[in-house]
Amino acid sequence: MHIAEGFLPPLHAAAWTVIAAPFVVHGAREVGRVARERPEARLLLGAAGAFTFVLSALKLPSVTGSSSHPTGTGVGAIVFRPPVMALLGSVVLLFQALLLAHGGITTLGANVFSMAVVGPWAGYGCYRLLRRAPLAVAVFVGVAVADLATYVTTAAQLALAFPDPVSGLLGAFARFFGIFAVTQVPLAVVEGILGVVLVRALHSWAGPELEGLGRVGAREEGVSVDA
Amino acid sequence: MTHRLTRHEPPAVPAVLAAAGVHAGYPGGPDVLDCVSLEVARGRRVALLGANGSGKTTLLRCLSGAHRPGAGEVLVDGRPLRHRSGALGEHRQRVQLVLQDPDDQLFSADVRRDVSFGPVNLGLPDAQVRTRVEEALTALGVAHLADRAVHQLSYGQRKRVAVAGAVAMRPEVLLLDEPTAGLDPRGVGELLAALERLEGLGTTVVMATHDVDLAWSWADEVAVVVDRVVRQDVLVKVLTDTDLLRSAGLTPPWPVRLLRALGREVDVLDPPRTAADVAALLA
Amino acid sequence: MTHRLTRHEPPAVPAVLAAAGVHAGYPGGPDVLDCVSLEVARGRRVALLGANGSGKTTLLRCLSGAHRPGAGEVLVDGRPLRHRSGALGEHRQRVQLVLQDPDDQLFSADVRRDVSFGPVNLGLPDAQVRTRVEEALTALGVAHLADRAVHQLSYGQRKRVAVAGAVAMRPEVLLLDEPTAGLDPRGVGELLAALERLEGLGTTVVMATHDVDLAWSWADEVAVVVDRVVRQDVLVKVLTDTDLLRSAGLTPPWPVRLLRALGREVDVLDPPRTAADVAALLA
Amino acid sequence: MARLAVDDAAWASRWRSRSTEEKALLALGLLLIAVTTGSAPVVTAVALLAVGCALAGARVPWRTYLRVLLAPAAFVLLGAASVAVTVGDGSTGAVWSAGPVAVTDETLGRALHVLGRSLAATSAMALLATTTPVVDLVAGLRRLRVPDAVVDVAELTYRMLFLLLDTAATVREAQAARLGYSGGPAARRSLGMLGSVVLVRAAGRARRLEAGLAGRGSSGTLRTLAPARPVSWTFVTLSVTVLAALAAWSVTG
Repeated sequence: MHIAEGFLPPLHAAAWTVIAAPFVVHGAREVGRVARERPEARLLLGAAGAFTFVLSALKLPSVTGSSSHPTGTGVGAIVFRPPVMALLGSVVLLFQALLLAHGGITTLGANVFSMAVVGPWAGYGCYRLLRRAPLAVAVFVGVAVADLATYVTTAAQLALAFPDPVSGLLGAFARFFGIFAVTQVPLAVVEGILGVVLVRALHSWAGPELEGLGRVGAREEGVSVDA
Repeated sequence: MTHRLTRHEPPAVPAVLAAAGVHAGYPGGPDVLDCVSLEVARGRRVALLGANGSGKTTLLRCLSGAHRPGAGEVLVDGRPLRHRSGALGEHRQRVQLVLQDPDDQLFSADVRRDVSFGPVNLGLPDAQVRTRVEEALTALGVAHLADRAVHQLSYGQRKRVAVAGAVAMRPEVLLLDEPTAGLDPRGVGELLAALERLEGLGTTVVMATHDVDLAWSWADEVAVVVDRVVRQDVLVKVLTDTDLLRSAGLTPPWPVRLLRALGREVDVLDPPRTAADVAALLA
Repeated sequence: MTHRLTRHEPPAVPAVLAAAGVHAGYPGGPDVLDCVSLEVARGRRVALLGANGSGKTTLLRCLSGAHRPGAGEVLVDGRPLRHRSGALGEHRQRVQLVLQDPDDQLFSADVRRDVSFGPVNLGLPDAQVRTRVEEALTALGVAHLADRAVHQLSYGQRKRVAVAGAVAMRPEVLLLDEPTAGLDPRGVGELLAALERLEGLGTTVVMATHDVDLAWSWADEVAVVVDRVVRQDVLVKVLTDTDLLRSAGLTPPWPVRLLRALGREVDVLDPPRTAADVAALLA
Repeated sequence: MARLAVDDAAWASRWRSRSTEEKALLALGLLLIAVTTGSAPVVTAVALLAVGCALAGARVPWRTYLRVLLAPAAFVLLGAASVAVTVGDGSTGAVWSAGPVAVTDETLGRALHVLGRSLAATSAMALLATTTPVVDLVAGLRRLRVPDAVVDVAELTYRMLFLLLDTAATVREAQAARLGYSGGPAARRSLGMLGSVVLVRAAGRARRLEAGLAGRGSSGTLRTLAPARPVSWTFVTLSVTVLAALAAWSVTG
């Protein structure tokens, strides 16, 4: 769920940009480090960015009637790790704003924070915590949590920007959460299931193409895909 | 050459697959096809010729039900195709399209599982799925590859596995988009042999290609896509029409070019398809 | 047919590009090429024929410096190529390889910027980069596409832009891997015309293909990759050797098939390349 | 190959040959004023100016432009409606109420303000998006000293996303042909496989592109020569004047 261009008051838009910036800079450093060590990694990272864009452009079979798209950041965080996802997610969000008018330039900071920072970290955290659980469970929870965390963050951002005159922040949060929950909660479940099918299918490919894919964003060995 | 005007001379048996006055295009662009008609009679080999970007693929996508025409109809056994999910599902069991790039059609890591994709979606019981998979793999001559990983196969093998995936749906009509593109002569031979086996099982095959020599050696009828319309006739009538071919960005097949250069006509009923045929004619 | 034994009869001028006893393979697999020799004389059109997977691409990659042979040498003007970064960089200015799929070589969505990539890597000043880009785009007949996005171009156009990217390096030898695969006759014609312009500018062109008819109509010499070795000779010698071609999974070109069927020999010095040539011979 | 309407418009726009800097100055300037102003007439002026520049100046097809403006409509309308409504004791000054839900003058005004701001801001952003291809903006980022690796990744993402969109659309169609979307479970299975096919293909593309670029003398970074696009000082002067006038109006009016 992208916050539309101009929807946030200027101060909020600026504040979220400042808050998201360190994560993006960290991601950019990480990408720069990887690219210095292995120049060819930029091609793999470009492909990863394009993959994330395409994944988020897939139309899901109707969830509660409306057409909806996955966020793609949960799967991305599991495969490429959150720091890299912060940068790739920012690039993808910028392109989504420019090419599809999803989100915007002034709201880029807010959207980056919810979709490229909070979602990936929350999802990846759950995925790592469930390391000992069956892979399907870990992936499902990781992807679904990434989705829900993104959505809760967005609702909170909107509530902070538009507190209810009577019931205040909490009331506004409940309202924004409620209005979009109709589409977002089933979406999280569906995306979780998709994530499981996707990661399972990736395992079965195990072709030469996938060598190095999981290691793109990883400092240590043994990341998700080849785990 | 004249249009085949089906409305004036209706054949006794309706074509197994036909397009009637089909208009098709993509959002934001002009029409790619403009009142196109095409007929595929059961058991007749139809080659759909045209330059890249002429609309061959769009026409195949219309016929397969993947693309909904802006106007006009696609008919199966004379009955118009309805774009409702039930009717479309039924249509897809009867008409299968095989795309040019096999990698666009292979979704699973191993061959057997990939070929089973369609039958499983049909909701068939396991035993029947297995039968169909073996049958399709055998027909395409790739039964020995059943347990291999898709990425270990050569391009020609992947191509035949992709066709097997369509064949496992047991379609009446198989539409092939540029089936020989990128294949070496041996690969082409193996594919054509497999198609002949399928025809023996009752499948009607339509092939889109820009390889005029291939069409000459294989087809009964040719439909040329040119300037957004289709002109269809028996093989020789179309492939000796130099003007038509030129406007389609194609050249006549070599036997036609040679016989023309020698000032001889080409027999409509018994065209010389191979070098041996031509030699026999010239000797 | 006999091997062209260069060591016994050294030509007066060393070949602009040659492979001598090259062994090549990939980690974990058997050798793809086994003591392969090949010679490309300046200005001679060499067609490298072979089935899919025969090792054509690997040989081109060795010649271009992209793949380091396990044994044997690649020679430029008689001097062996050293796989050190400086020497390799110099080699790449002289020998450029164009891959089969243009999308494997075009990384920028902007045509002009993509073509500028090579010259920029050479460290040339901006003005010279601009000259080279315009020159390459013009030679390939795609100057009018310079401001279009790569993803808006047709396959044939992307193919020519990819060649332009290599041409902007001003190579002496241009290696093309399956340059006509997937192109319709018009696309093939445009590409061949562009290659002729390049030859006029002094570029030597080597083409890997499995299209025997194309090789027949285009090449001066043919090298066939078969069973991991290469057999090279003048066009007619190779393409009338039915046994050799069969073992390579290929068939002779149609004029050879026809003349053979008529019991006639093919003139080694003046082969009939077109339908008109064959007709003149038969008339 | 896959096409996106906004992208097509940007490549075909009459302002394509203008320098990225001058277009960014105008569009981002309008965007900044749209989000910061509290004045309804200024918001309207910004929206009209952006639309005018895009349609009359850059000759962007109006359908494409309209589609950009309407893309966020569902979010904006739902969001604004939610701002317009207050829950709790809404009896004081309610324009409309039903039980605990009420719309007051204050909330309605706030909603309309957000609505106008979003619309004006979107039209300003759309002016940039429909006149400047992403490659040019990415090249602009390089001039702004964004690290090379990041710019390279962004440029490759842009190039490859069209290839992968194409793959995704084709694979999806092939799956549909074999009844891969005939029911909920089949559809979810198909989509998961689609995702993995796209990822595998993306990785394969990257590997082959790496080989392709090595042959062209790639030294790591993907530097190219940007086409020379001189800044038009007339355009800049006009833009600055208009932006300054709007800013002044916004502060005083």
